[in-house]
Amino acid sequence: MHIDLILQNILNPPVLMFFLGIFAALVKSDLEIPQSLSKLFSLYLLIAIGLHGGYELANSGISIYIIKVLTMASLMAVVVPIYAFFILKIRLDTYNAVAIAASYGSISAVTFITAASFLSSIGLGYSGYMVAAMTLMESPAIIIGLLLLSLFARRADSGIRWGEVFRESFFNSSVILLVGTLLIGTLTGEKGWKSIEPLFGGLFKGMLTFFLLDMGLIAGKRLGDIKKVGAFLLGFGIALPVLNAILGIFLARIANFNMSDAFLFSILCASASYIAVPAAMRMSVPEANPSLYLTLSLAVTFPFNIAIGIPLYYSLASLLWN
Amino acid sequence: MHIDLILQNILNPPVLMFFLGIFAALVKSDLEIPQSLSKLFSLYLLIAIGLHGGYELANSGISIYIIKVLTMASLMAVVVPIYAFFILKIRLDTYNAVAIAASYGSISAVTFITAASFLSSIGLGYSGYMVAAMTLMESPAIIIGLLLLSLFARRADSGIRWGEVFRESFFNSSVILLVGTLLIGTLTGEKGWKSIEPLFGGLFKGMLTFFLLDMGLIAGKRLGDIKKVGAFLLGFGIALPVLNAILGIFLARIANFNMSDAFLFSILCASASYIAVPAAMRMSVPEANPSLYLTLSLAVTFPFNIAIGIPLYYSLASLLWN
Amino acid sequence: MHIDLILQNILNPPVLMFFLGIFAALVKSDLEIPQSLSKLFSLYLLIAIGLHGGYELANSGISIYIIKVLTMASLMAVVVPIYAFFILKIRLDTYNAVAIAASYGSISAVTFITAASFLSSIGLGYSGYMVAAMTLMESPAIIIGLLLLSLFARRADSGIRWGEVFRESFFNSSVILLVGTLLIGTLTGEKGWKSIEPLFGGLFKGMLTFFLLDMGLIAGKRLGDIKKVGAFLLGFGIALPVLNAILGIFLARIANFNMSDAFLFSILCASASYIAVPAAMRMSVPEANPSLYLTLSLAVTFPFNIAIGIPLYYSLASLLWN
Amino acid sequence: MELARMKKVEVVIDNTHLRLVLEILESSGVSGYTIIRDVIGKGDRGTVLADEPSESFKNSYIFTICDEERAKSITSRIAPVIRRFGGACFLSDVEWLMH
Amino acid sequence: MELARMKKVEVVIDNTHLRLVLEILESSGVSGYTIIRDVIGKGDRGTVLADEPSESFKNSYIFTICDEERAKSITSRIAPVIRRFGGACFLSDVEWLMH
Amino acid sequence: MELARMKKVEVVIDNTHLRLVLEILESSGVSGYTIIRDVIGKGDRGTVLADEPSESFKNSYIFTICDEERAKSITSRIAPVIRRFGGACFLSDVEWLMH
Ligand SMILES: Nc1ncnc2c1ncn2[C@@H]1O[C@H](COP(=O)(O)O)[C@@H](O)[C@H]1O
Ligand SMILES: Nc1ncnc2c1ncn2[C@@H]1O[C@H](COP(=O)(O)O)[C@@H](O)[C@H]1O
Ligand SMILES: Nc1ncnc2c1ncn2[C@@H]1O[C@H](COP(=O)(O)O)[C@@H](O)[C@H]1O
Ligand code: NA
Ligand code: NA
Ligand code: NA
Repeated sequence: MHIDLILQNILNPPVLMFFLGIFAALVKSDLEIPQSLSKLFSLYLLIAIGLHGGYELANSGISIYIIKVLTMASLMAVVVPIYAFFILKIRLDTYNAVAIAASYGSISAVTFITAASFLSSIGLGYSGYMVAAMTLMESPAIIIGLLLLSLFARRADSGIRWGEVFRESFFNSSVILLVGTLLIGTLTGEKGWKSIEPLFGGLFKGMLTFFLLDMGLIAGKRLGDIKKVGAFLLGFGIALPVLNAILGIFLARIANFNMSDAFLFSILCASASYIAVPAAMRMSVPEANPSLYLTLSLAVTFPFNIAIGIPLYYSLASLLWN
Repeated sequence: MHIDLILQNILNPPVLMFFLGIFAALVKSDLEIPQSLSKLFSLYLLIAIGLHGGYELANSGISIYIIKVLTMASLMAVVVPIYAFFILKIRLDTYNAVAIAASYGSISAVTFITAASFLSSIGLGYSGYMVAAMTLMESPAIIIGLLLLSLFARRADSGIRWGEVFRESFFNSSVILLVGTLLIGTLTGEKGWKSIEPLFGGLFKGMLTFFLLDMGLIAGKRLGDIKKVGAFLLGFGIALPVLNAILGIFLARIANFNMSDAFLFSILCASASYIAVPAAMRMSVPEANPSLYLTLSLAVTFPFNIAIGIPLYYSLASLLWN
Repeated sequence: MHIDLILQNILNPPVLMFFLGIFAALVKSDLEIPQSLSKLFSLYLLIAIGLHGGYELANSGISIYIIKVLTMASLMAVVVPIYAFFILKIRLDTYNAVAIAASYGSISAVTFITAASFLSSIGLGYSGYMVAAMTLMESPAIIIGLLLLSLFARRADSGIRWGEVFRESFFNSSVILLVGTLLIGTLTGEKGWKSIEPLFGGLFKGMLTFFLLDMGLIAGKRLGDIKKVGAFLLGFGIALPVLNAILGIFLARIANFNMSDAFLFSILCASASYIAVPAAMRMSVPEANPSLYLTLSLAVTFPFNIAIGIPLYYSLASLLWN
Repeated sequence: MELARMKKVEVVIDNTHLRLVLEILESSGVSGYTIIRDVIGKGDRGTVLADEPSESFKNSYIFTICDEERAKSITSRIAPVIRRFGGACFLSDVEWLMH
Repeated sequence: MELARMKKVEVVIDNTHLRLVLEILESSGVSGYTIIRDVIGKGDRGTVLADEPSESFKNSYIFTICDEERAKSITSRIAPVIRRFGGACFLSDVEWLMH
Repeated sequence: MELARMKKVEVVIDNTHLRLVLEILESSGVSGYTIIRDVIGKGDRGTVLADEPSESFKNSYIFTICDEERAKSITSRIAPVIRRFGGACFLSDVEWLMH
């Protein structure tokens, strides 16, 4: 990995703003972003990538290649939480192992978006179907996690309301928004996109910059909890993403993805959920400790991926593709 | 009405996002838009059409034609609530009849804005004075409604604080914003508009898209209340808008409006208020049931106008103008 | 001062929106902007001027001239609160004198931004280092104020937690945002700025327009408190800004600033803080009455500077520079 | 530290009529009150949702600590407001930290 | 003006499980309840921050005024929810303004 | 289901000094507390508006359920804070659902 790839990644307004947010949290500044603004930015980013991805899907159409990409995505969404669970079981009880494994089996949309913006800053684009791949990878880990729980936990009653679990997994806000806007983007095509492009295209990187400031504040406030997670989990929070990314890149190589797609796929494999999956775990696995699974994905893996993961996985991919 | 006019209306990002919102509400997704963001979008849209309308007024100046348009608008704002009241009295008590009639006598700015964006998507513009017409039609229905109440209700004390009613009618937030920004747009003209156009012009359709997602969520949550309103009111909530629109188009034909103006005028006549008028009714007619008047304008008439009313009234106007 | 300079300042969307907000507050309209939106606008404006200023600093580099500007800024940030304190002591107790003096020793970023937008509306730009100057002038007045307090107040225990005071002064949200974004803007240079310019550049004046509506509402609600401040303070709230501005302009003339810089410098000297300093005073000088120091800077000096100060100081500068 | 026996009067009312309640509090001379805006709930007049299109339909929750006499007088004056426009009002005993 | 002796039942629970509490309230036939969303706090399960990434981790604060019998029944049905998922529940005496 | 007699301590204080109150609660060993941010109100120090330019002027409302002894100790330590910076503090009786 060239040092200037790291610099190229870090010397971007969004990534630097992330560090500014962490810094402000660490010095206990009164800088605070109200939660409704976090919501504004995250809704905006999801809608924007959905509509844009849909518009590009309308241009490219569906091909064998795309189906291959989506299949690989589904595969990793099922496999990752399983092997993550068994690694975690070495040191953790079943409940916490399930909750953490499910988080890492799912994805972080903001990490994906930051990677996409890194691509665009080095002059590369991304394809609409990668957004579809991301959407596919959001929820399976929840189901896998709860299946593992039923197998390994000795709960009096399983306590899992499967109906609700499925509804919350597949109709959770990010899945609905992504699927919905992908569809809308596809249906309204060029003309639709042009009419809303000033908001959802032009402002994209600026909004990401604003949002990463917020994410920095949020992650920064949780840095103090890192000592609670212990060395094993800390190592896990960094090693597993790298492992997942490598696996993703190899699969992508075998399946003959193009390099941009391979890179984004590795990001999806490497990133961990800190919204949808933790919310589902809170409901179905109350025995697990949120300050483990939330801190790990939010305060360890997320910053690692944003700062180091992105250029690292990109150079790994470069090695195999050039 | 050509089927592709309906499609042209529906296959627009804003309208599709409205349906996405309804869908998310129906499947009880956790998708939620904080109320301060609703406020952001609605303030933005009002300010944007006000400033833009004012800027166009500065270009066009005041003419006999414009005065004719504004006169017609005032006329309908007075007449609609009166005949709506007598229709409603057939089945409802005075209180509920007043509250519903007043809602339908007023307007829905978002319906107007969606219609304007439909016009622009088929290559037509709208004139600044139509925003003035909309502003004129916002409040008279409140006064008319309360006058009808004084005449027909046998309340011990009328309980109406007229001073407050007038203040709240003419200084309510949308009236103040629209009048204020129309004035500001007129006063600052070309130079003023250019300096703020990137925000209030360029992003317009995108923001409408965002806001209609929110409106879909809000309307969708109230769809469940529709069964409470009963068949008579349900029919009313669809038939009256169509009736109002037809009347509006005929008046516009007689008064020799151009076709775009006639169409937008019909939309103003057909749309019903779900913000300003319900708020006024809550204060002055507490006997009326909000889950009737609010549900009707928000969950019946609003979606009907957005999805079907817009292309329907447009093709009616086309018939008379071509 | 030419009358059309005043008009040129007032006939701008932002300034007119400010008056619309005041009007809405005075007629007790229900127009309300949720506080999280105020936060959105103020964060946006700070980030935008920081990033833009940093980008321009990256272009211009650091020169003797810039160091001169920053020195003058620091000087005034120390001197103004001291002489303001002694003027105020004529009629007020030490606590209130300290709190008010500290407010006027600091700056109002929105006043600066409105002045910068006035400059751009008459075809002039502003330099990045002026944002740095503003940042430098934000906090010293807090320290000076509390030093004056230790000297003049006879408190049993001084009650000042100096450690906290320094932290809150130099890590308060606006200082952190301005310093941080100045740095980020400088580090990411042309390429960084271009990628976020649609949000942080293009929308700037529109966002300022939106925000000044909000400021008008806030200031308008406090206009009623003006009678409580009394004639002496009312005079102070107008005379001191003018005095500070004149002093600023003379210093700028002596130090050979260019005219735009001199004008902006005078605005910094003339403006008073209504966020950071009052918050600090609330903590460290609870004996002082917020409805004096807050009302004065927010409901007297801020509107005065926005409406009259800007063209006045500009024409004063023109006299000396032409 | 001195604790005084006082009453806490709590009121839930929609934002539209909040003003009426505050007028009653102000005129009865209580030393202060606290307001939590935009609370939601359910009562005789149906459910108040989190995203009412008009804010005037949301509820506010107000409480004031005052002596028993004032509490009774406030309650009796709030009664007709609640009877007409809906809402809820209730009293309880508290010990107030004098300062 | 008539005041009735009633109980106030107060519950703090995370947003995820708010639904369970509301189901209990609804089915026990209380006349109404009030909800304050997005409150924060600290308890056995750690601190709830103002900016949790997922709203389902924030707390809601609910209270209902009802008769003693209902209050006891509600409390006993809320007990297992709180034991399993965390939260807080407590009762007190109030005088309710009948309307 | 077991109910314990406890005290509810309620405090209203501006956001600036919230930290002082929380320090007192933390150090007195209560099992938890709940915070409602950004409440508004009126008291001896004037009216707190909904749109204070600085958030540090808004109030927070905090309550904790604890035993009587802790309640007394907390109240006596909060007294000087409120005397100096304003706010309100009061106690009442509750029955706490043990879990
Ligand atoms: N029994 C109750 N307990 C708690 N809050 C209530 C109760 N009844 C009504 N409320 C509150 O008062 C509001 C208005 O009540 P209502 O006018 O009866 O619909 C409701 O939305 C609730 O927030
Ligand atoms: N003793 C207490 N007093 C007031 N609120 C409490 C108390 N214990 C818990 N809570 C509230 O209940 C929430 C969940 O508590 P827990 O499940 O114990 O973490 C906390 O975040 C607090 O908001
Ligand atoms: N008697 C009271 N009842 C309820 N809340 C009060 C009372 N007095 C003061 N408060 C609250 O405490 C805050 C600060 O009070 P103060 O310091 O007296 O201005 C006020 O803004 C109110 O929210
Ligand atoms: Na993953
Ligand atoms: Na109408
Ligand atoms: Na100054």
